[in-house]
Amino acid sequence: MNGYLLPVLLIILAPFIGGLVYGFERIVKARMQRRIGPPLLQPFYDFLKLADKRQMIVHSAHAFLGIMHFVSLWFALALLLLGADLILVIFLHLLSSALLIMAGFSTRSIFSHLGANRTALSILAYEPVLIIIAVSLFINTGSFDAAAAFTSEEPLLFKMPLAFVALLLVLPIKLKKSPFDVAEAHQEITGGVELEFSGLFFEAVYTAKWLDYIFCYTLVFLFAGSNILLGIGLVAGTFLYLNALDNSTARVNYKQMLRFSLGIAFTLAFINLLINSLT
Amino acid sequence: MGKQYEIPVGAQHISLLEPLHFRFTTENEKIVKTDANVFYVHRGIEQACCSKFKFRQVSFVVGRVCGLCSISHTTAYSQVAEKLLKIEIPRRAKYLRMLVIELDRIHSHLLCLSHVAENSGFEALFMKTMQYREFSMELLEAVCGNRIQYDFSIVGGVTRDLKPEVADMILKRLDHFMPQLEELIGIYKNNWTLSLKNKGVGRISKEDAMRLNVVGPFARAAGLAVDVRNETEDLLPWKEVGYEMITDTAGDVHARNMVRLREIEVSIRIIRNVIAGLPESDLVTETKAFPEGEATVRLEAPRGELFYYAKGNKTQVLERLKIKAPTFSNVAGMVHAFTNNEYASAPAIIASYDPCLSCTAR
Amino acid sequence: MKLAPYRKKSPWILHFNAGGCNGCDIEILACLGPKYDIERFGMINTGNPKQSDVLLITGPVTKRTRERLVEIYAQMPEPKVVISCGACACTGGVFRGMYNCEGGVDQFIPVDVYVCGCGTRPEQIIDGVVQALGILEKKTRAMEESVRLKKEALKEGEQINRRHVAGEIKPALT
Amino acid sequence: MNLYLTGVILLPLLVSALLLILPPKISKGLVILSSLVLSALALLLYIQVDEPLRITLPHAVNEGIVVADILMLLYFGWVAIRRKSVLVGLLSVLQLGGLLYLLRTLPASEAPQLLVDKLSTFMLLLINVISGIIAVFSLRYIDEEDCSAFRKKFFLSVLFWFIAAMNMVVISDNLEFFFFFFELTTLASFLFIGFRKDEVSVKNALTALWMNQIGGLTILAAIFFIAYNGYGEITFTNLLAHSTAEGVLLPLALLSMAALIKGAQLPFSKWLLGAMVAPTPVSALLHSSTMVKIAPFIILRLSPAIKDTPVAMVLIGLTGFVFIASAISALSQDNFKRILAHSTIALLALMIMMGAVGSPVTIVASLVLVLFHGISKCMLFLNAGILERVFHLKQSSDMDKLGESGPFTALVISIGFMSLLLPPFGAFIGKWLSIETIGTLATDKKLLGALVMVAVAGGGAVLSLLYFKVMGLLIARSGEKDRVQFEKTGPYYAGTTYLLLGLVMAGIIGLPLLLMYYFGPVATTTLGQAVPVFQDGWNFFVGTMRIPMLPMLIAFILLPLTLVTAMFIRFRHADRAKEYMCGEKVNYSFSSFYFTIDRAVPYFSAAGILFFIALLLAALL
Repeated sequence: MNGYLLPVLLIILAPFIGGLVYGFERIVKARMQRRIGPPLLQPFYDFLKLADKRQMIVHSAHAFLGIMHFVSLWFALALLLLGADLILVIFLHLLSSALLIMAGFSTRSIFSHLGANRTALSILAYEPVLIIIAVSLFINTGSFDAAAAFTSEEPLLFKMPLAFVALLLVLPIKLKKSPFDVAEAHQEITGGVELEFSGLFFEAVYTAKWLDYIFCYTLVFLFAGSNILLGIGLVAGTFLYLNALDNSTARVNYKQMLRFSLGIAFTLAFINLLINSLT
Repeated sequence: MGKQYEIPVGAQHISLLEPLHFRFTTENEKIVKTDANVFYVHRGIEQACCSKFKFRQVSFVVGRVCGLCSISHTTAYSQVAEKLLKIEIPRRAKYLRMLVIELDRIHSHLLCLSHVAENSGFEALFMKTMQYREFSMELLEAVCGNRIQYDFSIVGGVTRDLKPEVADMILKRLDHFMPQLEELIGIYKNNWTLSLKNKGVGRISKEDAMRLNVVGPFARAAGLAVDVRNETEDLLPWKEVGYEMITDTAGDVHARNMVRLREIEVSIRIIRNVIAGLPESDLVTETKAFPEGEATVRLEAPRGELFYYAKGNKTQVLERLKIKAPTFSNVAGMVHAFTNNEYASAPAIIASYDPCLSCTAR
Repeated sequence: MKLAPYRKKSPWILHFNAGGCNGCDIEILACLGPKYDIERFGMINTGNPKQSDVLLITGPVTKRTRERLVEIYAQMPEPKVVISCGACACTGGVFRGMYNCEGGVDQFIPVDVYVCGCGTRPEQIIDGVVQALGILEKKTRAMEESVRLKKEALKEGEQINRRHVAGEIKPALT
Repeated sequence: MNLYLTGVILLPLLVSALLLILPPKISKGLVILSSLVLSALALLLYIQVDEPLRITLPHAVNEGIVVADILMLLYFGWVAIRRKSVLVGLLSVLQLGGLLYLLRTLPASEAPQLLVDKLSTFMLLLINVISGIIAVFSLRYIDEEDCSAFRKKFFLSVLFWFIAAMNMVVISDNLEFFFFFFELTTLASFLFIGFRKDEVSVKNALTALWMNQIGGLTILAAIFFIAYNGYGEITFTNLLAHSTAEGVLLPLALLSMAALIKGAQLPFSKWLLGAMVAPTPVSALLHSSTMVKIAPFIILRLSPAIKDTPVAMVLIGLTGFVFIASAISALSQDNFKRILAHSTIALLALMIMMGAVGSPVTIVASLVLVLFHGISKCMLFLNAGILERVFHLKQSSDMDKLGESGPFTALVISIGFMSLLLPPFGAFIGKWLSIETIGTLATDKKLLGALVMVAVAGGGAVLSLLYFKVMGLLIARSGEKDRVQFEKTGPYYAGTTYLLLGLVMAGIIGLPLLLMYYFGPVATTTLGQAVPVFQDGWNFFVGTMRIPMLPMLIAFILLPLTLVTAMFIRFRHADRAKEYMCGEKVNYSFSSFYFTIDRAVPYFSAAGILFFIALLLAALL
């Protein structure tokens, strides 16, 4: 039972921790841009304010799908933290994205549609890479379970460094960071899928982003095996890398993103898979 | 229906500062057709200038045609009024006008560049450019007394003198700015992702630029050497203070960025020369005459050639005032250059035109 | 839990130019920059009326932007505040009386804070926004209430109608 | 002989004959009734048959089959002359020659001709239930068809006759029988595809004919080599018994080739795509339960023999390639039925691949895919028919108003697509098992496994993109249509749709039971070794694979129920706002992104041909 305490605690607190990560990230980003930036708890202020807004929706199905996106993402995250089968986790994450995409498509808003289109395309960009990484993990640990990676004696990072690089390359797509934030693309499509949400219903989509942070950093953490210190180091390094990248790049368009992700990240993951399976 | 998406941009859109409306017809997010609607901001300034305001007041009104290049408008109007009044203004006033016009050009270009960066999704560069731009705003405030809407030129001369300590401050701040400008040039030139977004995007060929009558940095980036500062010497002595034509050949967003950045260098040189060679004289030529006859004036605003036509009939109120703003000439070229680009680049392209719709619509 | 205090901690801004000269707009842009950094107050320029709390309007309202202005205002969920930035937005300024100008913003939508100046300075804008936040915090959801009341009235009317149809209420006049 | 089996074989034939003569009113009742009876018989047969049932038919049947065979081939020849198709003629002559040669040289077979084991009854259940539903659906569909009354009768008659032929295909053990019924399904599909009798239909029907004839020819060649190598009886049983013998690879490769052609794998995918010109129930029939499902059936039958052989390696490589190639092709399509057709080919590739790998888990995966793909595709195709008939929509890019005019159809199509992709649907389980076993393959087979992994991961992502894209086009509705008004499509259309939707949902809920009592035993008989499928607490094990049930149940709430709830839920306290259009109030047109791959198509076909050659080479070397 003791082994479950930490994951369960993490799962329950995931939105809170994710919010803190997001708040901290906004500060780091602001500092990198030589600004002071918002307070650390800013995401929670946003959260509480959004709860207070008048509820305005386009139509009920749209709003409902947004909420279910949050719920299913949380569920996928819970399974990941509990050490479930990685392929299942990836597909459950796909399910949550699917609900968001359907929400985007369910309205008659151009920008929402564009955002949903781009979200679907970004799935094409990162999903195969994640699956290949999961398979490499399987080859190294003998099991698809995330739990096997968490408990692996030797950090997986040393066994599959290229896969880690591939993961680092696709993480900006998932976390909607420049240069791959095409799905959100504030200046082009003003937020894409999340555009039509407001008030309480936007909150679901907004906090789902925080959960995505935890999801992604947990994926990074997998590479450290049972070595917690290394895991924390990896997560911190990834955090800095993501912010530095976000602050030093412009947004590319979705074709370039696909070319980059399928051309470089996917190839790296594949080479890693080959090396792992041949040796 | 079919394969085409129609994407509206504007009247209100985050990538736009002003109300204007583009309707992009896209296929796979590739723009195949553009409809532009730019006259949201029409207020009726020309008519008001010929009826409501006296001719000496008009220079303050036309400043409000556009907040970014208000000095160009007021100067151009002052010049056309001086032509109607048939007076020559003091040499020091001419120099001070050039000084403020060039300072204004720096701030306008930097704003445009930062806007391009923002619309390319490069937030950090936007912040950086905005940060470096603040120096020009502070200098303008020191010279004219306001950050925007300087009302510096009036009919007959300028309103304020340049104090020696302000001149020192300008030189010092310019020295301070030079390395920052180098840094900006480095980023705009070499950042890989930015070049993905900017190079070869929003392209207009030299022939098209000439055919569509494009002006300003937009034209100069396409290799078209048009600059009023190069052509007329009679009103402001540009050549004296070291003006130099900047052109590029690519005609894309990147070339426009580069032209703007290098024009800032030229502007800095001009400002230094102006301060070094500032002649001593009065600031204003007084006259009691009324405007009479017709006159035209051309002036290089940050966005290109600004054209003023005025007709007086020996009364306090002008009979006709016609303003043709640079963006007005550029609209056709703007719409043309969108074709066959990704919609994703459209905001950056819009920003790179540096459109000023309040000028266009007046 | 009282949520009202958090309104002022996270004001999200929507900027709309209703036909001004760009002067105030570039100052709003400057506010986003590092020197003035309004993100300190938790402000984000969302560009999306559905997620904004503060509407910053510049410029006199021209005949063509009028409808867009009202449309965007209507899409913002309450509680919301409107700040008119600059002399033209407040009163029409120098453009007042021009044939295509409608005058100040407050003729079409309720304005909470008037920021003066031509053009406004960033400090003034920040000052105005901070003042607006106070108003935002105090704002009741009066408008929402009224909407709810109207809906209830409608429902009541519907019920009466139904009873008419069912014959429970005899019409007064036959 | 078994009563149920007799019923399953003879009832459709009887109905087929009756339909030709009975008046339409009675025939409607007859179709519905016989569909129900057939499904029931198939179910009873499945329950009854535990041990493989070998049935020897009287000698006269053999003679009859031979005569029918020759008559059918002569008919093909006549078609060739009438339509002036050299290819069909040539192949008919070759087939006839081969058949006559074999008849002369082969000794009379004494072994039982029919084999009814769990795999056969599994297929029978699928065929009869799904085809029955399609038959009921086509009652109305064909009623609205613009053709003579006789043609309408003829259509239904051929449909039942087709079911009978399919039923025979899956229970034939004797390869001569198998050849005959294989070619009979070809004939039926030829009649179906050419049903509308216009130029395109005839052309595509001929394409389907000659391509499938090649399949028949390869079966004849396989028979020849079996006889030539002297294994004795020309039955599947006998072939499997000789699975380690020398030279057995060639007949195996030839039979697999027949499977690949029937399964429309590249470069023979053209016939299935051309089949789109037929009335939609035909497409549903060809794609879901019959015809193409012969492909996984053959491979599953042969899998104990071909696994771990070079043939299996080539098959795995080929299907991996076909999976990603057809996924990409599907993405470039706009016609709704063509999208479905390409995705069918992709999923068939996955089924064949799983059969070729031949480990316990993969056999289960293949079976799961066969069943759930059948149900989902049937639902999708029938709804494509509804789209065509009720809403007059064929191109997916025209469907942007469907969310408002036909929300129920849009919902069903969305669920149909989701059921091919996401947890907790059955097809996902199949896919999941596949990915994990390919992962195992990457450790055993090294390079091949890694390459196939990449193909499956990439193709899967492309397919999910495709499904999102198509779904995105159908579900949009404006804010004013908050209260959904479901459309009325009539009892035949709505009834079959509800039934299939029920089957899809039941597939999720009953998945543990299905795995335990359905797929497990079938896989065991197929493989000839015990496939451990057992339950342990909340987990469910298929071999080494663990399927946790709790996440599946929660995912059931998250996906299908959410989609349904989204239709009915109304937030009464929230106010409605218009969509953000930058403050403008004009309408704008919608669409989606599209892809063109015209340049790649020849390469795909060329690569397919290369793989076929490699298949032969692998068998020979």
